Amino acid sequence: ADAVLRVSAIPDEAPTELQRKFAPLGKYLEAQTGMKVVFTPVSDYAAVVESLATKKIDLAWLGGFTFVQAKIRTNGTAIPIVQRAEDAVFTSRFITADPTIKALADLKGKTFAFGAPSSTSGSLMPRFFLQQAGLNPEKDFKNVAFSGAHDATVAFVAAGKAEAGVLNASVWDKLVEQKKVDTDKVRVFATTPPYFDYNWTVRGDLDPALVKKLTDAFLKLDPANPEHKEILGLQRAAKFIPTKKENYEGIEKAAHSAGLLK
Amino acid sequence: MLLNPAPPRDPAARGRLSGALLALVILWPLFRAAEFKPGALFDSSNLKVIGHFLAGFLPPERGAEFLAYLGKATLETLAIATAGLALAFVLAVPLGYLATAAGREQPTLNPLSRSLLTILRGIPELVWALLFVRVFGLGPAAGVLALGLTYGGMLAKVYAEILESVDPAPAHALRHNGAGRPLAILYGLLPQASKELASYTVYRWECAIRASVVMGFVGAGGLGQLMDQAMKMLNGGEAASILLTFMLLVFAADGISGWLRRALDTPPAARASPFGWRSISFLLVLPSAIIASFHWLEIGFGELFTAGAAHSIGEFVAGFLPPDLSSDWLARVGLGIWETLAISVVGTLLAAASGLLLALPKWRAPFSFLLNTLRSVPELVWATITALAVGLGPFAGALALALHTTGVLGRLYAEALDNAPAAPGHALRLAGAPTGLSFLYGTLPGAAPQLIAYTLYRWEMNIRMAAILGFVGAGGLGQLLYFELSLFHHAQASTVIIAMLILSIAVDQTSAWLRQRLR
Amino acid sequence: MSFALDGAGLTHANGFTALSGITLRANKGERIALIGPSGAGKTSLLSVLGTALAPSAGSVEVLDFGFPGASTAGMPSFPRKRESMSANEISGVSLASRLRTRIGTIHQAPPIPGRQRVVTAVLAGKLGQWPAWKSLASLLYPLDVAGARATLERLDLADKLFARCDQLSGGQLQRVGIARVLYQQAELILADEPVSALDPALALATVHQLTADTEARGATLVASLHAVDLALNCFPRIVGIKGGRIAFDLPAGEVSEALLHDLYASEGQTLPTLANEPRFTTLAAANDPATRAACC
Amino acid sequence: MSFALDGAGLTHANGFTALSGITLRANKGERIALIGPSGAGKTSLLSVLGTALAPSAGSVEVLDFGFPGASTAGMPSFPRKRESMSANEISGVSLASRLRTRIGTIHQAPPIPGRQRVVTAVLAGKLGQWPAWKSLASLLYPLDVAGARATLERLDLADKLFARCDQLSGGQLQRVGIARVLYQQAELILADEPVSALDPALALATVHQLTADTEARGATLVASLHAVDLALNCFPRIVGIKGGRIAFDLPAGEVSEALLHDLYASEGQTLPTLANEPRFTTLAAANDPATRAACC
Ligand SMILES: Nc1ncnc2c1ncn2[C@@H]1O[C@H](COP(=O)(O)OP(=O)(O)OP(=O)(O)O)[C@@H](O)[C@H]1O
Ligand SMILES: Nc1ncnc2c1ncn2[C@@H]1O[C@H](COP(=O)(O)OP(=O)(O)OP(=O)(O)O)[C@@H](O)[C@H]1O
Ligand SMILES: [Mg+2]
Ligand SMILES: [Mg+2]
Repeated sequence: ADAVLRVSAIPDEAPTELQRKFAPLGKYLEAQTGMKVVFTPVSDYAAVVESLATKKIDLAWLGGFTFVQAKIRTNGTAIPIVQRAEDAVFTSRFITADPTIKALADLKGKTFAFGAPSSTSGSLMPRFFLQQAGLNPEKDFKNVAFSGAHDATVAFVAAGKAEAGVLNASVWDKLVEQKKVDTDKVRVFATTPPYFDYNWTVRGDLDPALVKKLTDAFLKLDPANPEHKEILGLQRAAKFIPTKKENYEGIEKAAHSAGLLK
Repeated sequence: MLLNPAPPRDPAARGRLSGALLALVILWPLFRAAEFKPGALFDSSNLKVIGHFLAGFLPPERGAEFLAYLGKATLETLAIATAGLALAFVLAVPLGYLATAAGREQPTLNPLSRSLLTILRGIPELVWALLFVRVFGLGPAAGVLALGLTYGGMLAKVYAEILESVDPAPAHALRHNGAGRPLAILYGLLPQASKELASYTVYRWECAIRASVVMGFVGAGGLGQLMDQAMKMLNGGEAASILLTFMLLVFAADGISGWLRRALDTPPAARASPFGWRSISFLLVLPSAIIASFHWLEIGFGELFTAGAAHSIGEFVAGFLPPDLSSDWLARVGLGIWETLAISVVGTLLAAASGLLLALPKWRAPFSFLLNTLRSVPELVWATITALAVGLGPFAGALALALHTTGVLGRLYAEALDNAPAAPGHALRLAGAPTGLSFLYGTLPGAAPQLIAYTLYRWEMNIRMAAILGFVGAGGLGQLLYFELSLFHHAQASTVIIAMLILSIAVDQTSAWLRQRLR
Repeated sequence: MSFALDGAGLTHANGFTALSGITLRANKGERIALIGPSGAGKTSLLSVLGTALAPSAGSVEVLDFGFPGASTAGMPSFPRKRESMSANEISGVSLASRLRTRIGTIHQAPPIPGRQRVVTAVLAGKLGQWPAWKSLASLLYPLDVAGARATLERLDLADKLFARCDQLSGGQLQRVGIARVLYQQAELILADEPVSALDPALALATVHQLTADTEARGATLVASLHAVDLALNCFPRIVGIKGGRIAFDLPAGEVSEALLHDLYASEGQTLPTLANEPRFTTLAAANDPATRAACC
Repeated sequence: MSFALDGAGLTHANGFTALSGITLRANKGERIALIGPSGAGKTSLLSVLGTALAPSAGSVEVLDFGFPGASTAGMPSFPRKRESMSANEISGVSLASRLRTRIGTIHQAPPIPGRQRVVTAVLAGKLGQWPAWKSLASLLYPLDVAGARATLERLDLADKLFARCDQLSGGQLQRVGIARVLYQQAELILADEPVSALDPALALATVHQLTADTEARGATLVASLHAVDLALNCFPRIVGIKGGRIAFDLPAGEVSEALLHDLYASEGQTLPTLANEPRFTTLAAANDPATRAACC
């Protein structure tokens, strides 16, 4: 088949990890669409949006906030097709290794690590909720660092480089599950209210038939099927559900109020 | 005869004193702003943390899967670096020729062509990468082009300054006999500068190997990106393996550079052709390596010259206009400039001092080993270590810059000194002067312009050093830019870029001006 | 006419006046020796003639191209042809470089990169005349080895044809600089102490080569020399320079002991008074036409 | 004894033999002129004496330190003291540099950075003797301006005390190199064509300064000179070098026209035959004791 489906994803985890996670899903999509699927992992959020906006990729795994950015950069043409059941009620976790930090208010004067600046769960939504709690990171924290990725934030906090940090709940749970974090030392002291996060988005001018095929392929994934179960497991999804642009209006508002969108 | 009149006072003394005072007045607040506290380095609890962290590097990761990945990344990196540098070279030769004052009869600061070069290398690689991704999509082409443009600007500038720093008399003599400027440079200056030009080019190739982080932005992978991740995740074992690979490559590059310098220094045989079998084979291997790299990366630049590309690029550039000049934002950028200056000045000064000390000893082996090692470890890794050592903040950033830059400047200094006229220093040693003093009195005056050029140039680079400063929470323009670019706040980003460019142009012009005054 | 200086002056950037009110003209084919004490301005004068420095006062005309005196020191902008320049005349820049290919300069310190080979250094004399491709190719493979060797042979240096210049002795390097200019075949040769590093016999032979070469081609030769005997023996016309001014301008036969004594006497300085000056007194022989003929 | 060469030879890296079988000794306080054609090996011989090059054959002893001949050229490792070296003797390196502070070398091309000021270039002569702090401080503010000026005055150059060396004329720069060595007050002065860029009067005065200085301090002077008259007039002992060997070693009074002629005659080369040699013939006067006294 000549036709190629070009796919990428925001680097909320290590690009190598993304590539590994995507491999079985890619095969599955190849079978479902009859197209060759090429996945390119990148290390910069903006590059994904930029290549979606210039039609250099067809399908992308985006965060809630990245989707809003993509929507704006494509003049509203980008279409979110599916998301994981978990993404409808996504949360971020504030973590620390400092026993004196018990609530958000204790963060005043501490050093703090976000993930990447354009991460929804590692930067935007925590910022929004911090703001609602009356904290302005740039003014109230001693130092703000951007670790660049969620697992890096945990490493920062565990090594004592930052006194507290914030990351997405899903990655935190994974790390705890895989025992990659010492929960005696690093603990969660606050969690944000739920919001809509990640989704799979296609560029607006993709053939509608193909869009339909892709959407169906995702929705067809069934935890009962062992092959599908592996794919879902790697995507850390119970199952995929349809999603729509309106779901992300809340995030867009939060981004405006946190000053991340102009 | 006069009755021994009182010795005249040194007419230069007043200027020197006021210069020294001025430097103090400027440097003092900068050191304060960088939170310069070397004591924190030797804090025992900090040392323990670092020890713990470094212990995590052992043993290096040796899993077959990882090694296979590492091997592929290494090949990719070599190909990317070779292709990128070839592109940079093609750009640098004509641009460097335009920008250099070498071989010109009217000394000039070339504000126009120098600023053009500053813009080429001053626009952050990330911006170039985002621009070219719009044309080429994700993959090596965008990255190689971004690398080629920025490195082209850097090479051109350094070529220009190397040519300016050698003895101009031979070129002038040729011009007075009617030779055109290009030929005067080739016949009069190239023989003097060839060693340094060659070794700087190899050094840039070595940088391109390390700089492949930018390639990760656009999905071209490579070692830099691998290192970036390993460090961010604090995965010591992987980091150690990658570091070892880096060191291997840096030592190899150093070896190539040394070989080239020796080859250029060997008197040719007493026959008409100056070439031996070694130079012939080198001249054959080089183009094949470049062609192979482009081929392997499947790069074609045809797409760049289509109407669609022009439109897409135009759209991207238009997004940056007009820059945000609101007073709020200007104040933030102003603060960023101040922070950046503090960190970069402290980092560069520390590096210049230690680099010079390490460049001096005659017996090179242990010192080049140390310098190579310092240089092999990317800034980001140093930042992780220094952040552990002295805590997040500007001082950690300055230290990280200082450590890596020492490795760079030490090497560049050593080669510039090696290339400086040897006779004056040698004559002083013959008269019994200790090595250090004969260096200061004999060699330094000849090498000073080149040393200053390298130092100011590294300072300019450090001003742009974005990644690590954000990483250690040190703020500065770099972090500001990265943040705003991620958020597609292009108007704000463009203000930051302009601020960076102005700083860079100022540094560049200072460099040119200082060198002209020293002439 | 080969060159004409009219009231030319030269003031350096630091305000030091190296030349003032120099009026000097020479016809095609003349051979002139410049003599004068150290710091008199001989090198400065040759630089002005060679268009390397623009005069800060007065006017200079070299090989029919005129430069007006500029108020600031520095390189001359573009020489202007005396005869009105037609509209489709070649541009000023290439005019300047065309003029310069006709002037050959031998410098006091040979300006040759140490890492260059003798053959390349000599061939460089023709860079202004060769097409670009030939000059470029000569970097890779010297295209006129025979010509370079022939020129070096005239200076007794053919055995060093492929040696690197930093492996030469002082006198050998100086002769490479001379070979380059001989190879260039310039119409006006400006030689700044061309034989200062040579032994007496070789110095004489070398000056002889220079005079014979210029005589044969009808070219003009201006040489500054410290060896007064050499100057008096080999040059028909002697110009004495002192303190940036012309002290005398006479045929060699009319240069007297007293003139020489005045020329080299220090101005009320601490120079030791000498019981007698062995070199001047012994030079009486120089004015004997027989000796002169031996050289030139 | 000041120095002794015994069968010394020097072969360069490219296999060229610049010196062979040189046996030469000098007592303290002697003044020797080296003469010989270009490329004879004068500079090479002075380099060996100045410990700049190790002989590749034979042995060298300078100021009571001996070097054995090495098979490879390059810097001598460390000079060894002739008298057995006691265990608590200072190390070889500092011994070498201590020895070298006692040797002053005037180079054929003045090895002075153009960007340096004259005062600094002169003071650099004492770097080996001054404590480090003084040398360092002198970089910022010259600590012995008076000394530097007094030395420059002897060479008629006091007015250029604070000038930059690249703003000097050729002869002025050469005198700065001489001033440095005079300032150094070395026990053995090796001068390689010290006055090649000076006019006759100044050359004589300068050689006079060198001879007077060494005579006053009982130091030894070895100078290579192209000006034969100067050599014969000012140096009691003349050593002729040709093709890397000693051609003759005689008191000045015994150096004959014929010897000089042989020394400078080219070996079957293309040098033009000269009808007569104006410089040699006119030198008869040099052997007249009255003239000699005028100089030294
Ligand atoms: N580094 C070198 N490598 C090879 N040959 C050399 C080197 N230096 C000098 N020579 C050769 O050794 C010979 C002697 O050189 P030297 O400089 O001693 O001559 P010199 O007597 O001082 O001549 P001059 O009067 O021209 O200065 C010359 O033929 C020269 O070409
Ligand atoms: N770049 C310069 N800046 C200032 N003064 C200079 C410069 N170049 C030369 N001079 C001065 O101009 C005067 C004349 O110099 P010039 O080189 O013409 O002398 P010269 O006659 O060639 O002497 P010499 O025989 O010593 O070579 C000298 O006093 C010198 O110090
Ligand atoms: Mg001169
Ligand atoms: Mg010599």
